[in-house]
Amino acid sequence: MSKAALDRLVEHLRDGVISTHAHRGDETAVIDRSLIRSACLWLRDTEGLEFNMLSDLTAVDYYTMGREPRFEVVYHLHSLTLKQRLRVKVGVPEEDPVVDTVCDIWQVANWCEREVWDLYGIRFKDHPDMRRILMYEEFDGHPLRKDYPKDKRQPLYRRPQHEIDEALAGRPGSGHRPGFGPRNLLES
Amino acid sequence: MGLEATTGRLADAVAWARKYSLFTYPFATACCAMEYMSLMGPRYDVARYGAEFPRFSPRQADMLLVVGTITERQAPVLKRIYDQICEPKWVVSFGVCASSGGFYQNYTTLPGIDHVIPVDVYIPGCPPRPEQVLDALVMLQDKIQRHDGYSQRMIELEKREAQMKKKKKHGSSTETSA
Amino acid sequence: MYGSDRLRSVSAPELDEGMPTEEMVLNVGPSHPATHGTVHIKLWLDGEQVTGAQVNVGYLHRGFEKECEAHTYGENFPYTDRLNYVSPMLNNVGYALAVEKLLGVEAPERAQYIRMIVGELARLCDHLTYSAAQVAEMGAFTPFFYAIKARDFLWDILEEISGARLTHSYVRIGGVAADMPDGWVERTLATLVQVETVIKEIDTLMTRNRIFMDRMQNVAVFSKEEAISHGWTGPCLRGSGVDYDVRKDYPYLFYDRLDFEVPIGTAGDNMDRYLVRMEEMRQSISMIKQCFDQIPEGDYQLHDPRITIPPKQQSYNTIEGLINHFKIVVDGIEVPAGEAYTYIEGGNGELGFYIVSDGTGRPLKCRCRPPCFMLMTALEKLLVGHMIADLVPTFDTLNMIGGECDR
Amino acid sequence: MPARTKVVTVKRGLWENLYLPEIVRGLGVTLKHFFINTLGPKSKRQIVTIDYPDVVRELPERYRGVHRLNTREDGSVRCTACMMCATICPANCIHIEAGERENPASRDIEKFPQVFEIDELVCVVCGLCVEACPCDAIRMDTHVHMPPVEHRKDAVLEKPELMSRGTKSIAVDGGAGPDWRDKYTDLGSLTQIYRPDHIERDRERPARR
Repeated sequence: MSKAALDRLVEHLRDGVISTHAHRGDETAVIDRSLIRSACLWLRDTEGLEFNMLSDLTAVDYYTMGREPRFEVVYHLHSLTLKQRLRVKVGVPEEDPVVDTVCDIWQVANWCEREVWDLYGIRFKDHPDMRRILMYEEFDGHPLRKDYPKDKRQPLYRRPQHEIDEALAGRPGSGHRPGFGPRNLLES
Repeated sequence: MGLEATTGRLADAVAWARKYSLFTYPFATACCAMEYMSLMGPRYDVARYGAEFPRFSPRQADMLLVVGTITERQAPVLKRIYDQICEPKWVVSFGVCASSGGFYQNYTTLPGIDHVIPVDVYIPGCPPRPEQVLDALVMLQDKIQRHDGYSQRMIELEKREAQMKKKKKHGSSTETSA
Repeated sequence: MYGSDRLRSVSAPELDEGMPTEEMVLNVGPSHPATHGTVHIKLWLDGEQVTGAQVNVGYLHRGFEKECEAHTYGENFPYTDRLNYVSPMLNNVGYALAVEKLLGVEAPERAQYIRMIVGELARLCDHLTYSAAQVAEMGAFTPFFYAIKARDFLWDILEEISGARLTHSYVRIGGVAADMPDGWVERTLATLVQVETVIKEIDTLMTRNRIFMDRMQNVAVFSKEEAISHGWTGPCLRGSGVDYDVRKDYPYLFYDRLDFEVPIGTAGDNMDRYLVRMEEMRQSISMIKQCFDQIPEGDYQLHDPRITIPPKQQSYNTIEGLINHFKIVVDGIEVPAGEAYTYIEGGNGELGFYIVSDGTGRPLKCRCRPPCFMLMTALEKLLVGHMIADLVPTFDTLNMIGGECDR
Repeated sequence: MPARTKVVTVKRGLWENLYLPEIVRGLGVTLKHFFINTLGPKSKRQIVTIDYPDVVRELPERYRGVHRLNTREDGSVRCTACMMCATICPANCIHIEAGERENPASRDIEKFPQVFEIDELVCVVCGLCVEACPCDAIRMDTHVHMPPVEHRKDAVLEKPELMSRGTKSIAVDGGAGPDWRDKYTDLGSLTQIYRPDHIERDRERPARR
């Protein structure tokens, strides 16, 4: 991570930077949501910063901590030429979960943003292909949100319940179909 | 009596042939596929059991080996592949994730493939050692020789049902004629 | 002159212009022999030429992050094992380093060396599996057997130290689970000799074979700039000619004490990605040997009652030890609130773990930066313009691991 | 300082374009294996195939196999139903129902598991339960792997079966007694490494006297 890059970002955005910290040596800037696109472009193209790689893009849900805004979208930037890193975060409120896309700045953001939409329900404005990526289209809800129960299942296909019951009970000789077995054969 | 003995023998012979020439369809999805590679490899050499070559077309296979985690998204795919395999067919659930979901007890993982298709042999282990898989193969071979297995039982049942219907029809027709 | 060219030269001119061609859509997967794991590739074809591709991943999404949030830091090791299941040790190491960074502690020197050794062994396994799959799917089955044989030897070694063939769960926060067993070093060195022979054999069989070269060279060329924009790391990025290696650029553990070279390619085609991996295996072997030379005596685990379970003798016999033991098992390791991102060189590239802690024993967020997810973003681009048969080698060189890509 | 990077590349020349020489070279490798393994001297043969189930490979010391429950000297189960293993298990495959002993002796343990079940079809063999056990009751060093089953319920191992797989324990019954501080003077120093074999030695010592 890089202290100098953080200082330059603060200098450049001034009021746009909401807070900064360097916990465990990771320089982080929380910036205003509306500025993310221009800031990313600037960070990529300015000499001396040259963050040409987006290492990672993800989101965090602070629902359980009761923080406002609820979500944070986290960008891990990396400069391959200057060997420096920077973490940029934007807060996203629950009522209006929209952030500007950066997928034309770094190509990789395309899928990463789709993943964040899929798992957290944060939309990215002007994204060319905002589909689910990890879950299926029929899935209802966003599973990594803290208020989505971990074991709430939404099956796409299931056998009839009685067949599952018998398979799980594993009655030897009974087979999986109801009424199967020597006695039934004799009766019929 | 003589005919029955002959057909019984024949059925046994067919079963014997089947059990030593299992054609596998490996539905390999996750970690267990690594152990499956090992099973195919020179050390454990599944070829010794006649289940040598994986068939990647369900139409040519008679044993579905579900290797690895099946998610809710994959369940319909698995079901379709199972349906495409010709009768008789056997299903082996390879590893904990396929058998019961293992420690993925969450929104996306299927709690065992028996929620989707019937299973003949379960192999525990995460992933199972190739030895365990070979044990399971022997177990399945026994099962085949016994004419056991879900799909075989289904065939048998359908045959008998058809026979009964025939008999009934026949019986009723004779009654009316009498 | 075969195929379409030949047809053109002998046929009537109307064939040339007016052949009515219809775009065909071909679905590859989700269960297909040439896809490791399950991925769905939809191809739009003009004859044999790929005109468009759409890659759908996510068939193996197992909810890694959700599971991690529900378990304590110590319990999460088995889950990390199953991320990149070809090199589980590296995931273990990456996750342990991330938690240690948040805790602000460092494992003892010996533990770090052991981590390096098992990590490099895991990398060897990863690349051997890659080359096995690569050549087997291109029709050469013999090297597949050789590579799997070598990998089995390595698994024996890893099983001996960790207790499991594949899903080791060996690394712990603040060290490793157990010290190296007696005689393990000698057996490892003996195994490495065998592995080296196998690598040489695969090299002889494949690398300069004309069929192999025809299918690998100048296929799926990816430029430096595009690779960086797509977030590529690891052997694939190095194949495109960027010398970025986390072990060299941001040395973690004690990689700065080792002497090794970073292999890079020139063209950025399939062949380069294959060659880089082959060379990396040789470098890994030399690294393991250096580690054995340098490894110091000492402890294999931190002895901090807040981080590690106390030695068995204490929990069996003393009440203090027992209380520490219960505390760690029930509540987990209490990690101070904050966030940390660590990255190591995984089998496929920069394997990052971004952990946010709220001060309890369970992570608020445990994100894995999956290197092959980033690689897969480029697959659509790589396929377009090539023949349909090029799908298999191209997809293989990306070495997509379902568990890591979809988590 | 050696070079930082190494360029890997394969040049395509006449040799590669001729196609045959490389095929012959490749055949050389496979034929070498063939002849050494069939005609070569026994010491040089490298046949790695294991004739399982006729030949069973010896598993390493640390291999995690099927669980077992340790017993005390009197044959009762060592487990005290403290639920540590069930708590740490990421797969929740351990089910314990605690019961109370009827007449606990003065220094005896009061609780024991009435029901102790492990569903091996859910267990992911991570070994965390062994690490979490504070009284050396559960172990996985049986060197046996779980056999495959035909029905899901067959994979649930119950207490008698778990106890039948060996009884060796390394822990000292009821702790080291009231004078443990004198016995284990080095317990205070936290840097001491306690491997199982150390403890084994400690345990054997008083018996020999």
